[in-house]
Amino acid sequence: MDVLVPLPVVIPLLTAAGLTATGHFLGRRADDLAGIAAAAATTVISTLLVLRSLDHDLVYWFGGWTPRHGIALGVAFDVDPLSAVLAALAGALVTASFVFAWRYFDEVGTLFHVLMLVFLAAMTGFVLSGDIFNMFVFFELMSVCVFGLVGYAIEHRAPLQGAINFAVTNTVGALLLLFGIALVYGRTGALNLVQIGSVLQGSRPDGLLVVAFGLLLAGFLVKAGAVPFHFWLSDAYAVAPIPVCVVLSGVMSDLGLHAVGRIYWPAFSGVFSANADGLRGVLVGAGVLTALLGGTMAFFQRDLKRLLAFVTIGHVGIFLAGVGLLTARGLAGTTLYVLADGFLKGGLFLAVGILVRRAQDGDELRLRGRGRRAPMAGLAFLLGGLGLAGLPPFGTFVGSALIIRSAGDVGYDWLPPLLTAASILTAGTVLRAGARIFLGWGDADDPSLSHEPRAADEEPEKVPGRVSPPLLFGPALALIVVGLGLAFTPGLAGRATQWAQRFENRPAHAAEVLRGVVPPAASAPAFHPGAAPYVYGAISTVGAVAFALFGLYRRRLPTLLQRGPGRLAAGPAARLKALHSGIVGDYVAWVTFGATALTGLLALTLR
Amino acid sequence: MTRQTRIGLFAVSAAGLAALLLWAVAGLPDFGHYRGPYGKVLNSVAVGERHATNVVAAVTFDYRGFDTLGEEFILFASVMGVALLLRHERGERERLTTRIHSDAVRLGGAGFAAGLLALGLYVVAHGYLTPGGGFQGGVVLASAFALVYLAGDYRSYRALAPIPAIDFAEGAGAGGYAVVGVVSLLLGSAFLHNFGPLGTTGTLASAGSIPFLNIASALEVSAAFLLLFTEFLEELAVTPGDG
Amino acid sequence: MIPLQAAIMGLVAAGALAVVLTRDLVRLTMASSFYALLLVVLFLVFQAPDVALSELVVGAVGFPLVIVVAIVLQRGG
Amino acid sequence: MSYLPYALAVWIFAVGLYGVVTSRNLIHLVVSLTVAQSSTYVLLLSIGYVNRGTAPIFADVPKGTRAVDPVVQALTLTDVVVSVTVASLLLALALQAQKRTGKTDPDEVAAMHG
Repeated sequence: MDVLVPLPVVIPLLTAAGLTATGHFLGRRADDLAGIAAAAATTVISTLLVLRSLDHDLVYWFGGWTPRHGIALGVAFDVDPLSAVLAALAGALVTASFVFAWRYFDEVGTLFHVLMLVFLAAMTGFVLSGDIFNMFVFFELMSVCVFGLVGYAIEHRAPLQGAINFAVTNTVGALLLLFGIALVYGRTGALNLVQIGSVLQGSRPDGLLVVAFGLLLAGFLVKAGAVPFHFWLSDAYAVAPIPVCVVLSGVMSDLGLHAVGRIYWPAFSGVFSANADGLRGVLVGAGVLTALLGGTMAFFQRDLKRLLAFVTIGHVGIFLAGVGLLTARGLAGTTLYVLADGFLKGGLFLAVGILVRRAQDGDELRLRGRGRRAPMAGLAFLLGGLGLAGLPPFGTFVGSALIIRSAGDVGYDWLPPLLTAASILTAGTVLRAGARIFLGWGDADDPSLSHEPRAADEEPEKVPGRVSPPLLFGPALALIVVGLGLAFTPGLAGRATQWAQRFENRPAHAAEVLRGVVPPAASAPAFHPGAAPYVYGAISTVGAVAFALFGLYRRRLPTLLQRGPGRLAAGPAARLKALHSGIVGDYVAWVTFGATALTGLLALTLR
Repeated sequence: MTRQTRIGLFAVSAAGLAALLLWAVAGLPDFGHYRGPYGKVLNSVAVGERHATNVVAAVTFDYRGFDTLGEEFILFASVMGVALLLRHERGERERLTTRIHSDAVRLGGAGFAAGLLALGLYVVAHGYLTPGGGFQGGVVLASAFALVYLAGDYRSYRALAPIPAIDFAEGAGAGGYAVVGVVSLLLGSAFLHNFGPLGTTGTLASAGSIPFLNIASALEVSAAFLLLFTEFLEELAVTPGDG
Repeated sequence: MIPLQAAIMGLVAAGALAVVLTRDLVRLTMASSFYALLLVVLFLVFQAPDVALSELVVGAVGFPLVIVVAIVLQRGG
Repeated sequence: MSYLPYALAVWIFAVGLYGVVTSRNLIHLVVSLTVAQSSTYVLLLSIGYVNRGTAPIFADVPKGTRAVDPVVQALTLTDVVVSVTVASLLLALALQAQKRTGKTDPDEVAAMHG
């Protein structure tokens, strides 16, 4: 067993515990330094795990409890490159946010660093675990850390609302998840994902299995923020301190979707293989709905953090559609997309953070033209927006190319145009905000945008002493550059597809985890994107720029154009906005509705 | 969404969800006829392999000890979160009320607290033999301290349980659990591999490194609940100030 | 299934409803402690003494203590 | 009859959620959430129950006695901890909400929307 496997969880946990035990006795900067060191070490080790698992999974049995006669006695980590790379993403984002947050949280001593480190360990544990209950434990650990971090600005009302809504909906999501786990355990007597798959070999999808899978999905989709489980997300991300948003938006949401793939392939793909079409339809449908809703709602925001929160929801939809294609290519494409997108959104949030620090404001309209003094943040906005649009061959392009091709493979030719429309909405909105703030373009007022409390109030009060600009701009630009540049890794698309195919080959995966049979190394299939992804990428980029201009100068369009479609859109838009009421009881009702609808649809299509 | 709409949406959804759940549980084995292999195997091998008579403790601290590491840190993180959320702003001043209680109340409370303390220690110590263990015992221990508050006053409570000391115990407990795992790594085996001598079944000196994990979690849990009680009780002693 | 199990399950079912329907906070604390005690009995009947002990210390002692403080504060005490 | 314990879990879950959705007080909401959470304890423990089985503790009984499933009990122990931690965090949030806004009704705490 590879000794590195437990470290991405153990290092941050031990550092957090150590900081708590000694925090009262150490110097002021110890928490910053220890946090950065631990998060960087986690990133490096997770990257090493990617490199070590290129040919076969690294299976690690905690306590040394290797399975006996195919029965897992303990808890296993099952490391493959697609999972390890997300652990590395989490580590990198936490590192960047620690650098950005240098001296940001002096007021609360070590608490911020401790919670962020435990949060990091929870994310790496969640993504690497091969045991369904262990995933639940880390799911809860993520939630518990975030409750405190989101509510950081206790003196204001909105953060408390955001934290309460987050806590209650995610707890209900965790309950659905645990119900599903209990049902699966009752049927199979197993908690290891691969062993569950082996026991279920040859089973028909009966009521228990369909509902259990539906509940597990619902639980993970609450965390991911898919429609109609997404309401908490915009409230929470809009109020969390920027360094926390970077990680929430950059990686945590996407982990819920990764988990969908991680439970489907080893445990359930055999049961549902005959009805995969129905499941695909449900997941992709939910994904498209989420993508379009997120993009539309993002357009109506003027608070930058809330705007980026809805951008996050829009992209969660794209990823759900990608994972939901239930192909190796779709899974590979989604992971690469998540990776590039995570870095870009992280960079964008940090750019917003720079604005908030400089101008004490995070409102697009009030900041109009005031960003000229922070050209680096403007550069981050421009590059980030173009990267989100999937400008070929940068950033998210490789991932979206794989998803587009995969959609064609399963006959979903209608999917790429819809996903392109969603990324036009999200990227166009980001570019609109960037152009208004940094170039002073567009109108000074736009009554159709939601008015929110000042975001600046939710950040810590003025930081004592000057923070040198590189500490602010450095992390933002570094994240953007990495996000754009990842696409140039040679042979990335082909290799990622090969890694995803290891998920698909359930018998080989089972033999590897439960009996230690190392499969022969496979060669990576070459991936030639063909012309279509470039066309979609070009349409998306041009469309995003055009949509940004539309957002800026909409009110200068000829009155005729404004009146007709504008009138038509106003009613539904107002109703859509009204649904995001900010009231926790509504949200829990929606979660209940979503769980019922999702499970019910699965029951209709899978049986 | 009005309240009526919300309740209507919920009623319809919950009825549907309940129906689906009932459909699902009908597929479970009949109550009392569970045959799952996992628990059965553990029941038959755990006592022999681990010399711990409480198989639940063997599962929590050994076979699935890694879950418990996560659980320790859930508690740890939540207490840190509560400390973050209930931190006091500048301008809030402490209202140091000294409650007047009769000596009888104090004496009785102290006696009761001492009894709870002994009970907590017993529950902790015998966790891997009989029901109980670090978690349950830890909560009892913390309750014993909280009783000092109820019987006495906030000041003597704070003197008994100063925050830096509890923080230290909290970090040491949670970290200690992970350190036991790291010791296994340093010994060349898997993280959290049970390395101690297994000893004689049914005595306190049995079950290898389980007792260490048990003590670490007792420390963590009692510190965590103590901090939790302190944070909430402190709210009682503080009034919002002018600034 | 034995009658004892059926009886305690019935009580737990009623207890859960009672807790949720109690809107007065002081009564709510008592109801939730009582519900926790019912769960303790149910867990003992289900042969889960470890869980019963946990539920006892948490549900019937630790958690109510915190709730009482919260209620005192909410009432402006 | 043999599914009654499972049905009980479903009942508690639904009742707890009803409390959360209709709650007019944050403390009541938190307690309702713990009630909903208790449904998973009941479900897990009843799944692992074995007729005429003893507790999985072999201190005073001969080895090999028929016992109930120990794994679900370990899972439930974790679940109990999760429940109390979430509840205390939410109570802390409720306290702050009341302190800062004077509001105790979850419907009135909301500040942002749309």
